[in-house]
Amino acid sequence: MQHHLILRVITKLLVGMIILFAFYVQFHGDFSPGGGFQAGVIMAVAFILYGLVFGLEKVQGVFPPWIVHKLVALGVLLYAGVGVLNMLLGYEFLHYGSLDPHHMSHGQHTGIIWIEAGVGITVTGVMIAIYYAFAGRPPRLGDDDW
Amino acid sequence: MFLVAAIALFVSMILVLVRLYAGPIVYDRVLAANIFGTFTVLFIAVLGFLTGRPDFLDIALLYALINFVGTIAVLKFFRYRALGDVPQIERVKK
Amino acid sequence: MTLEFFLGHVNYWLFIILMMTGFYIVVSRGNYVKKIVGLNIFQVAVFMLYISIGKVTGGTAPIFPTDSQGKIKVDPDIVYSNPLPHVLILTAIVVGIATTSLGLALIVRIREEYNSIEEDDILEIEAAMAHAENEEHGSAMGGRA
Amino acid sequence: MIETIINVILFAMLVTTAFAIVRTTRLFAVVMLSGVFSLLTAMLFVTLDAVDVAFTEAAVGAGISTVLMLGTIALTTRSTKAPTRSSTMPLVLVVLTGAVLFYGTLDMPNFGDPNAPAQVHLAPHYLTDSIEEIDVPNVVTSILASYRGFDTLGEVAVVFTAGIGVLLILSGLRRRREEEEEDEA
Amino acid sequence: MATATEVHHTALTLTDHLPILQILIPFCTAPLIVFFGSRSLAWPMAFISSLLSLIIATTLLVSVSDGSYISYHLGGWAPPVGIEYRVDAANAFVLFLIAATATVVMPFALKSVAHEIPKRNHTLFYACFMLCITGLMGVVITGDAFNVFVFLEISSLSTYVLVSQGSHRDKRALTAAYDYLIMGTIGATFFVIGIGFLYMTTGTLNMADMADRLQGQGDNRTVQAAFAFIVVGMGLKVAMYPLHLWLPAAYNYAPSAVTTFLAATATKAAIYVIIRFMFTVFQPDFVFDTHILIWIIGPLALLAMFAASLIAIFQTNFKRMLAYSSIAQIGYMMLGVAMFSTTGLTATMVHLFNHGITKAVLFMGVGALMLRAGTTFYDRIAGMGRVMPLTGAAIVIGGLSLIGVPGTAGFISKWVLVQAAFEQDLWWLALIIVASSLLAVIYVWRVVEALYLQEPHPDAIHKEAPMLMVAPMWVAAIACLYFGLDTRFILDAAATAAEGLMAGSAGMAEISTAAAAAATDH
Amino acid sequence: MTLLIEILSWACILGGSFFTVVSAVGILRFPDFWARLHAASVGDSGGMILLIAGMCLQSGLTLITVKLIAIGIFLFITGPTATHAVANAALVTGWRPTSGEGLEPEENAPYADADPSVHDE
Repeated sequence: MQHHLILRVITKLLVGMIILFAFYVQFHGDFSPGGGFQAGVIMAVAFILYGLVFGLEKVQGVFPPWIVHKLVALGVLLYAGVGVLNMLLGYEFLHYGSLDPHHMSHGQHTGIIWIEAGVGITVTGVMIAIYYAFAGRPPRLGDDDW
Repeated sequence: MFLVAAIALFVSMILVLVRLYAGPIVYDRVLAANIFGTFTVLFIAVLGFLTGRPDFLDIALLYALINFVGTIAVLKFFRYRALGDVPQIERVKK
Repeated sequence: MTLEFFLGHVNYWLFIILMMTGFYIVVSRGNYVKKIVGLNIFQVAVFMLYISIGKVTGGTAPIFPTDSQGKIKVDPDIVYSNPLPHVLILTAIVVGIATTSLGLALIVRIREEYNSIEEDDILEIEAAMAHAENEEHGSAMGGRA
Repeated sequence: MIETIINVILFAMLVTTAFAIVRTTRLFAVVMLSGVFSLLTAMLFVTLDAVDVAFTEAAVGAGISTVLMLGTIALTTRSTKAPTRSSTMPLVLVVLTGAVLFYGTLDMPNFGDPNAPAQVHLAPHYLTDSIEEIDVPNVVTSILASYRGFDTLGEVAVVFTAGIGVLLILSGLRRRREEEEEDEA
Repeated sequence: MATATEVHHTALTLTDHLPILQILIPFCTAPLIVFFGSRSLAWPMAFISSLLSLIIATTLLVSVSDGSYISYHLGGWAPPVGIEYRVDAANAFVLFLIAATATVVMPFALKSVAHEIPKRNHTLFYACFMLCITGLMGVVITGDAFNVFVFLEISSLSTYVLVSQGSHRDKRALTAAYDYLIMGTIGATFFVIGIGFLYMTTGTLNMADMADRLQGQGDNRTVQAAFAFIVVGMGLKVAMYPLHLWLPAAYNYAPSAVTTFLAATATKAAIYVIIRFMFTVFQPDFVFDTHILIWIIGPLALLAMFAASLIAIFQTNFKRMLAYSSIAQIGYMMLGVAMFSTTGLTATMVHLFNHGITKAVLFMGVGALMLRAGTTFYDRIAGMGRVMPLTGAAIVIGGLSLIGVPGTAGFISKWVLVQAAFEQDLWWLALIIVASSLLAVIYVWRVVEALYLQEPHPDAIHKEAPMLMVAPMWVAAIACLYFGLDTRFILDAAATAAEGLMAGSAGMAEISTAAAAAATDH
Repeated sequence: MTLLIEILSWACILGGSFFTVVSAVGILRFPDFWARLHAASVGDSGGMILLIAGMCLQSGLTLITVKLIAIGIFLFITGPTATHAVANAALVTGWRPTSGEGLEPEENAPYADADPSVHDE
């Protein structure tokens, strides 16, 4: 969309706002609807919007596919890692209370923040990776399909 | 008061839906879907007041955002027939 | 059937109608993309069924009000809807989008290999392939299935 | 009462949209309609107090799904053929399934009944004890992340599977030639 | 295991964590493979993790062999508030099967995958494979109904992807994967509807708690509908006879290593879920009252045994023949369930295991033939038994076990099944079982005939399969023979499992009363 | 003071409701795509702003108002942008207004190179 001046300006303006909103959803999920998954999707949508308007190469320059793939795995590992940490502390898998045994709900808070971060990272990565996979494929349309 | 707004939005939604089903050209549908999205945002906001829990405006905000992205995706799709960087494709056709 | 019973169940029946519309699209339409859309409608209707299990009349969303320091204010007068179905459906929605994206990716590949995404065309192509195999290796039973 | 009316109107719109999807042969129209379907669904979720679910449905149904479907249509085709097969068998199947579902609803507690088994067994625990045990205002978050945190880990695994699945299925082509040379080497 | 109150004081040791480690090890391997992204590391990591899970599965099987059960509270939340893992004789047995198959298939996969799948996909392929193992094990080990669905979807999604990887050889793998995706998702959604109905009537998701609360609700129509939806939904995954349409194509076009693993484990895990729901959640009384077993599942199982075997006879492709034979063998397992007795259930459990190892041998043989002959049509694998003596002999052993010749594992399961039939004076049923085994003789003979009695096809590579393929094949083949001769281990384990299942749910015992007390306190 | 705010918010919401319905009727009844664009922008801007303003007045100086204003600004930016994009796409693919004052007869028809695929049904 080379000549869409209005779209390009508005998109530049919006992408930042969307990412900000994604962080709000990620970290305010305790108090209002939202959480890691939704934040991840919103974050991915910001990059998808950027890709739609400025082109796939531009957005892949900002966020290269190999980093996306690492992020996808990292999020899952972060989530599982919290659980493994609980196990190492001598409690059940995903027993966040172990992170602060004297004050259970504090431990729960810490655990929830970390696992939500894991969810967010994976979902962002996967959604962007799927978008790259679909958008990066040259269409093979016959003339009669149009 | 909010009931009036909710009813008005409902009526508007139904009317817009008819346009969405009817077409006749795709841009009519895109336009109808876009305005339907705006009405949805307003409806959710109004519903928050109607049920006395107006702190769910995050959803409305999210809708406003997603709706815009959806519309842009549709238009990109129509303009270039792909979501990626393939403006040359349409030239190839003829 | 009393009126109370009717009003208390009409919601479920509406879900069933919606569910079956989606199911009908899946089993009757030959276009692969449309099947996926039908599957989505089917699943979303099931999600609604779950959410309606959790609804309590006069209830409100299960988010506690907080005071300015972020401490939870306990108010015994407020009735909350059951949060558990919401959690289950959050998971199910994620599963749904995962299935959709995989299905769509498969459709893209099918289109590349078969040059069609209509079930009828593809069955025809596969029947031809099976026929060719039978010619070469002796006839087999069972067809495509 | 207002809520019931809103529900019924939303339902009417949902069912009409679904029927429109059955009938239309233009895939593009199908995608637009399914976007609207998802918007309507989310409104229904809000009226049924499931704000978190509405939030997710908004992000997923109207956003990601639409973009993906458009991407697919862009890579495949835009129209569908009218079905050639007879529609009696599917109809019989659907009616049969619907009948079993209907049979199942006959013994269900009334919609919104505060004394239904689902409301009295586990829900009170989450709604009362979570204040002390987890101390998070959004109960959905407490259940999702802690009480049923393992389900959420599974959910992340599903997303992860979908991600690597799409990469596996759609890999290549762009770099097919060089990779094939590499494979042969 | 410690109860909820003690947990906070006593630190748990490694042995306490075994149930979760069983899932966690393959689960974490998948993202690690993707994270490192190294082709050379992927296979060793996958192999080590499947070996570790086999060790854990064996330990678990031994520790529950006395009929007790281990309960693990995920997140430290006592069930039914939290999710519970509950290992007893029945699921430890299936876990062992899955872990053992994974470990045996892994060395085989190295060469087979290298042959059938382009290199650029290898890393992600093994990650997907690990997820598939995780999903199947998660379905089996969990004691929470909704958790079953989540892990079912992990295994299903990865299975669709794995099946589609056959497209590098035959494009029909794609449509096979797509059809499987549609059917599998319908099945999973039906299952979710069933769980929803159960949740509606019981208010809980924990299976044992559900069982407690379902007692005496046999005439509740919602529960009956839930039962129907769960059986049909899982039946789609099992490929129970009229719902089997996805199976032949999926098995036929998937890569050999994938087919081997799926044939040996995926349908077995689904059968286990059906059994678990029938006997633990709904309780034997309820199931018996609804007559669904005797009048629906029984005849369908018989139909499967005959119809699918007949179709198998008229196949020209070895791999496809085995797919149809799988459907027929699933019929035997469902028949055992339908007989509704401890012996019948024992037969099902034994056959679950024996058919798993038998099919593993045969499909690994298919993979080896594929490597050398390129395809597995009978006219192309002609005479290959003579140039590949080790592979050929393993296939023959597998074939004998499939028929149920005495001395092989397959004989034991059919023997127990016949015993179960005699127990209920159903002598005609015993005759039918024997008759259907005769059909197996015919289709197995066609393979043996092709392998040994015909001249080799000139296009094939006349060389024994690589050692890395032959060795796992023979491990499984020897297992086939060993479990046919030394029946103690398998019969004991299966009988313990069946007895546990027939006894119904162990219930929530002290935990549910504690939770109820906690709920009323507030 | 409260009464004034009450009256103002009533007026805003009623006005907003009116505009939304009017725009919806316009979208349904106007003869062609370009005319419908105008109708759409009435609901997108007029109706939306009035409704949001009415709700802001109702909720007073709270976080809710901040969010409402954020939504308002957001829709205010994206709505016209989306409408512009739709119009632009339609124009580029060759659609022209078919009726209206001052249009020459030959301009009424779509351009010859109009993409036929855009015609949906």
